Amino acid sequence: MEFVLGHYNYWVVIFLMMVGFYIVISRGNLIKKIVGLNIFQVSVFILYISMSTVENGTTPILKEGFEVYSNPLPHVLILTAIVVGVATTALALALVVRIKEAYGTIEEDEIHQQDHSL
Amino acid sequence: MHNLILRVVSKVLIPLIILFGLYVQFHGEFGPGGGFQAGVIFSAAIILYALVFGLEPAEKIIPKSILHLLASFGLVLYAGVGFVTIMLGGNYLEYGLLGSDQVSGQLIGILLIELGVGITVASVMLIFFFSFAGRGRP
Amino acid sequence: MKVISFGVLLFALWALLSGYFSPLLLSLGAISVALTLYLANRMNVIDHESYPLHLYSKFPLFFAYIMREIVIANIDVVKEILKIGSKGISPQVIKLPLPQQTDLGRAIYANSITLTPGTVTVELDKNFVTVHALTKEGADELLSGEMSVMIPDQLADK
Amino acid sequence: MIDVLSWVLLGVGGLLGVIGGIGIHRFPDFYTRLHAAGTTDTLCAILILLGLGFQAGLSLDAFKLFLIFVFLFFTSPTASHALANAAMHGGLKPQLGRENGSGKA
Amino acid sequence: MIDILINVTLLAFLATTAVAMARMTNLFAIIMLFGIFSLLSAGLFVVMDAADVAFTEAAVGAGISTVLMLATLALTKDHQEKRPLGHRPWLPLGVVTITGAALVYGTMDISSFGDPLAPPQTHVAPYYIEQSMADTGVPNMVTAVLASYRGFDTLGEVAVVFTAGVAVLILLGGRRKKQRLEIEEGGNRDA
Amino acid sequence: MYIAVTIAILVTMGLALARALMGPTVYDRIAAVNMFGTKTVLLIAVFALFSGRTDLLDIALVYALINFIGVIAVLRLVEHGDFHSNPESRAKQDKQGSE
Repeated sequence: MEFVLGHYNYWVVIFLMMVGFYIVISRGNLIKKIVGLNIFQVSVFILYISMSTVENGTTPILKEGFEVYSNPLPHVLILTAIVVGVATTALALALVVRIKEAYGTIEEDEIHQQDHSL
Repeated sequence: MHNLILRVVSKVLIPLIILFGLYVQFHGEFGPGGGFQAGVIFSAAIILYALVFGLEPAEKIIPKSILHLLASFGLVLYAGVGFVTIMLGGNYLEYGLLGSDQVSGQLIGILLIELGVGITVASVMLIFFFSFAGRGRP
Repeated sequence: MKVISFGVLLFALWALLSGYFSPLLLSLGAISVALTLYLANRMNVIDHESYPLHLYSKFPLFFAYIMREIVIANIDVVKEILKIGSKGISPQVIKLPLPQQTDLGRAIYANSITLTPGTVTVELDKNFVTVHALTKEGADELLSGEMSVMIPDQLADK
Repeated sequence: MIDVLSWVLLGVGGLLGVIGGIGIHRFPDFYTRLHAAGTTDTLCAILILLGLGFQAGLSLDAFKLFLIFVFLFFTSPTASHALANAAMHGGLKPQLGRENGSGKA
Repeated sequence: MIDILINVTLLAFLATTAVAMARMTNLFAIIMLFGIFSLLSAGLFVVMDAADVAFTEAAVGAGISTVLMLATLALTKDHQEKRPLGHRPWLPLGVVTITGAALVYGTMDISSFGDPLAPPQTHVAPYYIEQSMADTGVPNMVTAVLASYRGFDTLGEVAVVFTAGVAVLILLGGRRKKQRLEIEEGGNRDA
Repeated sequence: MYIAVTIAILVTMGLALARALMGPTVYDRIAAVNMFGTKTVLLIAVFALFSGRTDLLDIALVYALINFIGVIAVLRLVEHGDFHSNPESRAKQDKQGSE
């Protein structure tokens, strides 16, 4: 029981990761692939933050009356990763827009078909 | 979104959002917040304006050339703080030299680089929005 | 004048949000307020519509009234939701005249209608407001025009 | 005394939220659901924030709660209205009861 | 007690939303659910004491990310995902299951959630927690680490954001060429 | 008591999430998302006061704000199909502009 309570968090994170992974490898629609990548990304964030949590700890901002703080380092890494993540997502979406303009579709297999027929 | 209620409510909200964004920017040292968050909130205010009043008026508030300039200015500000500390005889980004003592120098340094981060993030987010929304305009 | 009073308001907001009163943060606050005012001016969002300071005397009364209405109407909606084996609600769409003179008055009226449970403003134009009501009683109450009288509405004396 | 009052407010607010949640499942069409979602929401938020405000006492935290309240007070009906408006323009017809007072102006 | 409760419920919501997103084909609904997904994870970060992260995720995930995805949808005008004809769900499902099983096996060695003696908690973190106030005079340790101890790292991240902005400008900034597009689209129908 | 309120909010969130997943119309989903967001704001506010970390209230504020902007963006797309057309344009077609 204690083992489950101590680890359920990681298992849900792995489940989420795998859902994202599944969307990326099994679906052909490029927008959906990006959504899948984002799910994967968010689940990695949750994994990092789970590791930073300390029992009975609080937010790492000094305040009177609190002594145990959670680990600030993963917070910093993830904080910047989120903003970088949105920047890369925007780049990927821009590429999708250009692909649509060039191929007229955002379905992966249709794009492949066109490439072969050329 | 031509509708009147939305216009009146947005008029009330937008200045509050901008002020709140700036509050988050400058209180990153004391509470949750900082340049990354503030930049995003600030750009959200302008995105709301664009959604309610139209894209063209929103693009007039911050002209494109200035927006592009600001995006690089933030990064230059950040990197520049590092060079200033080198000029003062220390290492790159050694904030302690900026003030009279270690702690006050750190405060100035952190304030400046957070400002750089905020400016870059806000302008890049707006560049994203304007590029996507403006694409396909006749 | 309008801009100055608005600026004072924003600065008060900053001080209350911040809770730190060191000279550094207060001067940063002043800079922030100035920047906000500049941008708001560029956006053209400061006018008597968005910050109706000239109506301040009417707001407390209106606020009390709307709160009471919200509570009363909520009880109705809760009853409607919980009615077991209900004979079915009878939603209505009604059109109401808009006596308000200003856009602000119209917007407040429309929002008050939405805020009171059981009625949602669907459409708002110059002279009429279209409302979707959950029950016939709610619709009838609006038709009586009781709420319309309470709306603070006054042309700004420029 | 204040403590009891604040707990009562919180309790009623929470209950109201749940009832609103049930409402969005029991009502037959979009417009009626909007009543359940948009409007019980408002009072629920008001009560809970007021209850928390009593807990916080007269402080800067209470001011922040008040600010959240103002925000919701402005945005919640606006969002509801914008939704109803968009749905009406999108061609979604409301289900009407037996006696429809449409056109009565 | 209360945090575990919120934690478990939010994780369950997250899992439900993720599965629903995988099963849906209406891209519009998927993007809206992605907004919920982001907001939920922000709520989770609040409960796990990561205030700054929650702040960023709430502002970025539901705001900018969703708006950008919606804008892409508006530009590509494909609101429905097409399932490929020769769709074999079993191969990817198998890959995912095996990878997931391997990862779950890996968690056996992770120290349990919230353990104050776990390796991440005993390395540099105590130094940051104890010394950041004396070193930098900043009560928010996250800002102290972000801006001061790891200033180089953050400089790099800002450069990445800036580069992404430049890249998007290059890709989407110019006016699109109408004629060429129509020829391309005409060509598609023949293909 | 905090626990009771938290449970009530979580239940409501679950109900709203179910509505968002089921649809049936796009508008139902948007309304559910909006409600879900409001409830999360309340959840964070309750948690902030409960744990004594009142700095978390800032997050609730941002949350309320972003939720609103998200809903408006979705509605804008549903109504116009893009983000660049003039918001007045539809008003003129329907002859209900409000000068």
